[in-house]
Amino acid sequence: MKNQRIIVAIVLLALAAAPWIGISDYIIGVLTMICFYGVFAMSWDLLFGYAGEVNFGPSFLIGLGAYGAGLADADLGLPLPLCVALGTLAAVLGGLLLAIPALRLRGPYFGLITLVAVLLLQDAIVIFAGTTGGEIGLSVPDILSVNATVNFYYALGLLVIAGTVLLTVANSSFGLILQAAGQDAIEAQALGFNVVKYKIAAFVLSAFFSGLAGAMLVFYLGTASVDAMVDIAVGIQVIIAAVLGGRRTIIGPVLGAAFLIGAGEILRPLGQVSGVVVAAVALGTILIFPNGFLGLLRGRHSA
Amino acid sequence: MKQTSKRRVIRALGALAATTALTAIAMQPVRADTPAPIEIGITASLSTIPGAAIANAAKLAIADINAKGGVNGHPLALVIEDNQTSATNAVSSFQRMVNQDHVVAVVGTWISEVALALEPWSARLHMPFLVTGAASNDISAFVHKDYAAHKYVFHAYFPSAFLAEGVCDLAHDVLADQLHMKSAVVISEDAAWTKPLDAGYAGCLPGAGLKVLKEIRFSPDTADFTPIFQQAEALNPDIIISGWAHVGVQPTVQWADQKVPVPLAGINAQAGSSAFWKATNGGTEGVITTSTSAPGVANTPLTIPFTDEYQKAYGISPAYSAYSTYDAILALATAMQAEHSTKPDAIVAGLEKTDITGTQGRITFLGQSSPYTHALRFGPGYVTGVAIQWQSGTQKCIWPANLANAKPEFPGFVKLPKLASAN
Amino acid sequence: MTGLLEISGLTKRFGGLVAVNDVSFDVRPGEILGLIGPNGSGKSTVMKLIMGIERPNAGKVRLNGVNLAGRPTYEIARAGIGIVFQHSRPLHRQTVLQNILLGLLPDRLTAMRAGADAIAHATAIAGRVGLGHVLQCLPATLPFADLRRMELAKAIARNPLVVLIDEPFAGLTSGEVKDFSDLIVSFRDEGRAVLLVDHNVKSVAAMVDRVIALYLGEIIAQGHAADVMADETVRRVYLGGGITTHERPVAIFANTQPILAVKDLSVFYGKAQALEKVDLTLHPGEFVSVVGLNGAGKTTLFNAISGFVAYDGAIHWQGRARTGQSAAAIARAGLVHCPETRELFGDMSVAENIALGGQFLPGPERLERQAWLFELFPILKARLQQSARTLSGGEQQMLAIARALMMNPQLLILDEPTLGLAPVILGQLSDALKYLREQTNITILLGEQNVTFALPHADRVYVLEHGRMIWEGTPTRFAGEMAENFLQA
Amino acid sequence: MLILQILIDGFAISALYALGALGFTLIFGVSGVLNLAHGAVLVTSAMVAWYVGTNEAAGALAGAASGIVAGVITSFVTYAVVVRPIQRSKAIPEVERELFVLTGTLLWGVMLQIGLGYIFTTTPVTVHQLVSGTVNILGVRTPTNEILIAVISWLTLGLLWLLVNRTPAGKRLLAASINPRGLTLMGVELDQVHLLAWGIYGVIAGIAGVLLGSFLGTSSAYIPALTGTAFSIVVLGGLGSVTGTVIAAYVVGYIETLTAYLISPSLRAVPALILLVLVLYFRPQGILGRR
Repeated sequence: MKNQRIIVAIVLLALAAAPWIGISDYIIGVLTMICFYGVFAMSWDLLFGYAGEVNFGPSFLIGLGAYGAGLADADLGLPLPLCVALGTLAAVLGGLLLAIPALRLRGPYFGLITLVAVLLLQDAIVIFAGTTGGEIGLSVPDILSVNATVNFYYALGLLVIAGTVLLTVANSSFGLILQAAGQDAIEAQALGFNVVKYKIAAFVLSAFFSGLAGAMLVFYLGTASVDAMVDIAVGIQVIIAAVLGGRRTIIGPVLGAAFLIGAGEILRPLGQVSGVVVAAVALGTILIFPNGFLGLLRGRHSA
Repeated sequence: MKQTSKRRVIRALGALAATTALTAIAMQPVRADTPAPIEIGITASLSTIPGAAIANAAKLAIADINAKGGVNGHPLALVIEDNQTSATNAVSSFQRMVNQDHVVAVVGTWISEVALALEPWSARLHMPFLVTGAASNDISAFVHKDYAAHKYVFHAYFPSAFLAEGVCDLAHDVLADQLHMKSAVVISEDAAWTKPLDAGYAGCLPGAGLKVLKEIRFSPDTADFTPIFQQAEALNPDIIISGWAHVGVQPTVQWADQKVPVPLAGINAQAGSSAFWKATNGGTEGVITTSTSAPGVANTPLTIPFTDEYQKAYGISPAYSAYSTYDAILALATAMQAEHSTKPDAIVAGLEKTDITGTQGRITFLGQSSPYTHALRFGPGYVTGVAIQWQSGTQKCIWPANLANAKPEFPGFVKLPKLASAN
Repeated sequence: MTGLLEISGLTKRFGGLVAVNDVSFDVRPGEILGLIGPNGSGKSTVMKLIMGIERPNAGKVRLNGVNLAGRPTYEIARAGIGIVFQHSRPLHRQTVLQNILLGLLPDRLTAMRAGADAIAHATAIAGRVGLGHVLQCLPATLPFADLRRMELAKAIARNPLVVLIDEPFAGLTSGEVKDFSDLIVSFRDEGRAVLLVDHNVKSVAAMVDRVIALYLGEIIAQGHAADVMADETVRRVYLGGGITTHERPVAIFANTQPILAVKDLSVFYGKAQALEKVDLTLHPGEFVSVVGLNGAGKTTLFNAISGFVAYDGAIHWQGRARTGQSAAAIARAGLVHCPETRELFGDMSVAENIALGGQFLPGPERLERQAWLFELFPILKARLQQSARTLSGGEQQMLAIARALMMNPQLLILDEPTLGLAPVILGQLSDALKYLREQTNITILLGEQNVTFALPHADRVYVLEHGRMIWEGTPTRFAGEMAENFLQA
Repeated sequence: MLILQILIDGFAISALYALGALGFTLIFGVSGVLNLAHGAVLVTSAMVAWYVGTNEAAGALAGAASGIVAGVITSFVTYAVVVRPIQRSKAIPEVERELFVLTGTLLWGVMLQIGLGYIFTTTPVTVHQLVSGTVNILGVRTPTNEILIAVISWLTLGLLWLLVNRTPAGKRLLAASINPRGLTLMGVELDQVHLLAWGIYGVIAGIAGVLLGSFLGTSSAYIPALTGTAFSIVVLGGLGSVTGTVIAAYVVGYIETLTAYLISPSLRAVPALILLVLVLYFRPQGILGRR
């Protein structure tokens, strides 16, 4: 037990020390993006892996967080922490909005609602371009920091906090009940659990971290834009990261995000083709190892 | 269960660390021993025609400059990053160019969204950034608002407001004077760059002699343009004035298919490319768009050699962004040469003093007093742009008069004002 | 003496079908009440209504005088009712201990870690139901009986006043039945009220205090087990007119080459063994019945023979060993399976269903066969353009058989054709089977739990119990040797 | 006049929507697959039709034919490389097949999208029209191509209807969509039915892609929107219901056209999305869907 904790601590320290061991600012920037996408993917995994809800629109929640915070900063000029809080709040409200149909609809129908939610948000942003900057994006006056290392610590801190909270929740009694609700809602009710309550809580939690990360991402990138935070493609990346890394593990999705972002950067010299390669590797992985990277590591170990 | 989940966490973190290490190793820069070239970063969406044109023109520009001995004895080199039309990708590649490739300046992007996302990074990293195709007014407005921070940004292309002025000049000289047109309907894609454009149109078209009957804006992902053309046609305008960049092929093709009897002029950015004829199956016959330069038209002595060279190298005529990119790199090289430095502030100082002849015209950047600080100076004697019209598969220049190599001609289904036919 | 659980006027309609009609009864503390009835009589629906999984159209469910009807399931569970579903519903990704622990957790979002006492409690419950040795196993690795034990454990975890148990003994060996009976009796001895649902009175007779017999959604008899068993209505529902046998001499078939020979057939579902070294032989033209209770393995056996589930062992079809053929190829070869679920094309018309059965026949032969089938089942001709979904249960069964016969079968497997059908329909089906046996040379393999239906046409009978063939012989011998097991309703 | 205009304009676009969504609903009905690479199949056909029709001396007709062939090939590759391996995989739990098919086809669609963008650039192109010119219908000037598109769409719809309802192979498709196990019991190999379904899907998607490309233009950048529109229409009509899909296509097509004419072209997509949300909330199975 003690040894294991030490290993966890060492890996985290190694990450935290990354800026000090001669790694360039650019790689720090890549690691920062990995942290943000890691949080997105983890939050999605809580909904899918535990609550059993396939949310095709993680970028709805991310986008609400991002634009909530961005608008608060650009149009209202509120202080940055307050903006992040408002963005997160917007995402949580969005999560509640999604939870209502989720409790009524199954499978593809709920999936579609989440997709439509993204499209409507996107349309709203374009229609109210005067306020939101439309498809060009919304530039915000404030940023977290100009220093790559500081930004990285913000992102790493977010990843550690979100990871700790989500893992704790997933492994808690709440997580067990949530899994029961996701796998067999009737059985969970027959055992005396108000399934609705747990699912709503899961949506709120997932939306909270998606929105928080989305809001912080705005102040990292210095801009809120449809194609970086709302587009369906962003949601697809998040889902693929989670499935690729190993769904239902919370940690796995972070690995998936690291792969997607890392591989994308390494293959960048290939230009457009890099996207095909990354998608092909991801497709191959889910076909051959459906449990993702984490499943692969676990499987090899036990074999 | 506790055991397994703990172990899972640890293995996951191990894997994460390994991925990180691999990423780090793979990304360590490999430096050659040759005399250090001056690196210039290019950011463009290479799968779009204007994006590819940016990279192509940049290659020609540094080849030309290096052939003349480079800058202060150093050759120029390019780091070309495909931003894949994504602000996120653009930001990370911008960081990579600055922090890893140690470029002295970044040039490119025809997409306002990308340009605006990069602007804060240019400010934070003190990295000269020359935008060579995007048109948002905000690009230079931000420089004006916070000069100290944003002075590293140069808008080496026109803000929408200037684009509107160009169209109005065309409207005055050709549409109103030559063709006796009196009324127009403005049809623009709903994008932030067209807001100031439409405002510009509304302000200057009446002065040019065209009454604006209506402004129609449509969503950039509109597929069926029939309702829009119908609405316009019902008002019996003499001309439709366009404001299109993200769309182009579809409205043009549908305009031709539906034989909309009203001619089409204005900004139709995609129509500036020679590939547009094939993309529209010839539907673009008779379409007029403003552009900075046109093939076969000598804005300056540099224009035709550049166009020919480009055509020879890439088998396609340069898109509008090619001209602005070529000129921007020329200006950048001149600035570095003049200041004997590649330091950001020196480059900014040099660029602010830019006064060169480029492919588009005389290139200078507006000063702090202008609300469009660091934007390309527009107007007679500087860069005015040209109007091209597609005629039988080629782009002809119909304006300004001193550069024109053809008279306006329209397909049979287009109805012109009566006086014009009498002409 | 008033009931702990009082049911009054409970009614549930599904569309036009009245599944439960004005049912009222009480269960008292420290009592086991048996709720029996043949398949489709509404027993399971009554349980779901009590538990709030289905909402009753009318009626009351009172626990200690408080009406719970219409309340959400979780409130009913919290109020003190636990349920064991007919089919196990484990959480597949959680261990046995976690599954049981779940039942002990509070319904609070802030519940973070289950305390040591909760784990100890869950462990104790697991030990009580006999799962002490598999606490850390995943459900998929457990044998069937252990899954059922886990269901019992979950149901009593919250210490409920009332326990509802649906079909506790289905698929269990006699040793396991004893264990389970003891456990259920111990629930009663703790003062709980137990409502036990079973389709077979015999299996619960020894432990129940009272029995209620349900048929077509209504109570037809209640009282002590012996009285209910003796009740005339109940006997008629369960036994029909009593056993008759008409087997043909074994010698007729003995010398022919078997059309189907099954040897040492075993089937596993995960770790659970559904069939264990089953042998079965059919001769051309023979009519053979396989009888066995729910969960004995009849359907699994038929699915293995028709290629729907993987198996160990050998199957010889028309003298040749069968290897690797698809289920569809097996069907085209003349081994046609008419499953208990009927598998009709619900949204297609009767004519289309029949046409799909005869799709591989040449045109003229198809018409001829169709005409013959309309003689056998005249009602189908009248319903030709009606969609299969809208037919009555009996008509659907006839259509399923007719569709199978269109396939020109050498061997026709009929699985539980009487399931959920009214007695009057059984007569018609019985006539059809008689005709098929006497007028055609189709070999028939009939699976039934309704012995009175299975025996009259059979030339030979197999008895399947807990996945094993325990008996084989003529119907007449069956009447003497085995019938008691099945008849003591 | 305006009403007539809306009627005519909406009719063609709706017919195209119906055709575009039809293949999607067919594959879902027969094999339960939501093919999120649908838009990519459409655009692949259109791109090939454009390339052959413009670049070779082949002409528009040969271009259209190559586009349809490309649709069929892409369809089979989608089935063979992505869908079938997932359906056959023993490592993927039954309950999660759906998610894996969705993720797998999504990734495949992304690969096609980027690949097409790389080969043909993302700048839109227009497939060569089979006919040009306009016709005056009661005073409304209508492109002949638009009329042809509506006619071909309805012909394809009609042929599909005949195929499904009047031929043995079609009956099998229908039966497979209702009860696959029942069809196996009738001696029909489901694999063959699935191959047939993907073949028909390829043809329909090919035709739809080529027509879309000639009416509205095509680009790899349109892929997500096309998939999204098809998905919305299919869900609105009821998953797996062909008639529902056609009705929903007309509802969406006309709502969009009405919005564009009477309210604002820039709000074109919004009312249909809101309608979709309302339908999903109040009648999740869609207009003609079964639960």
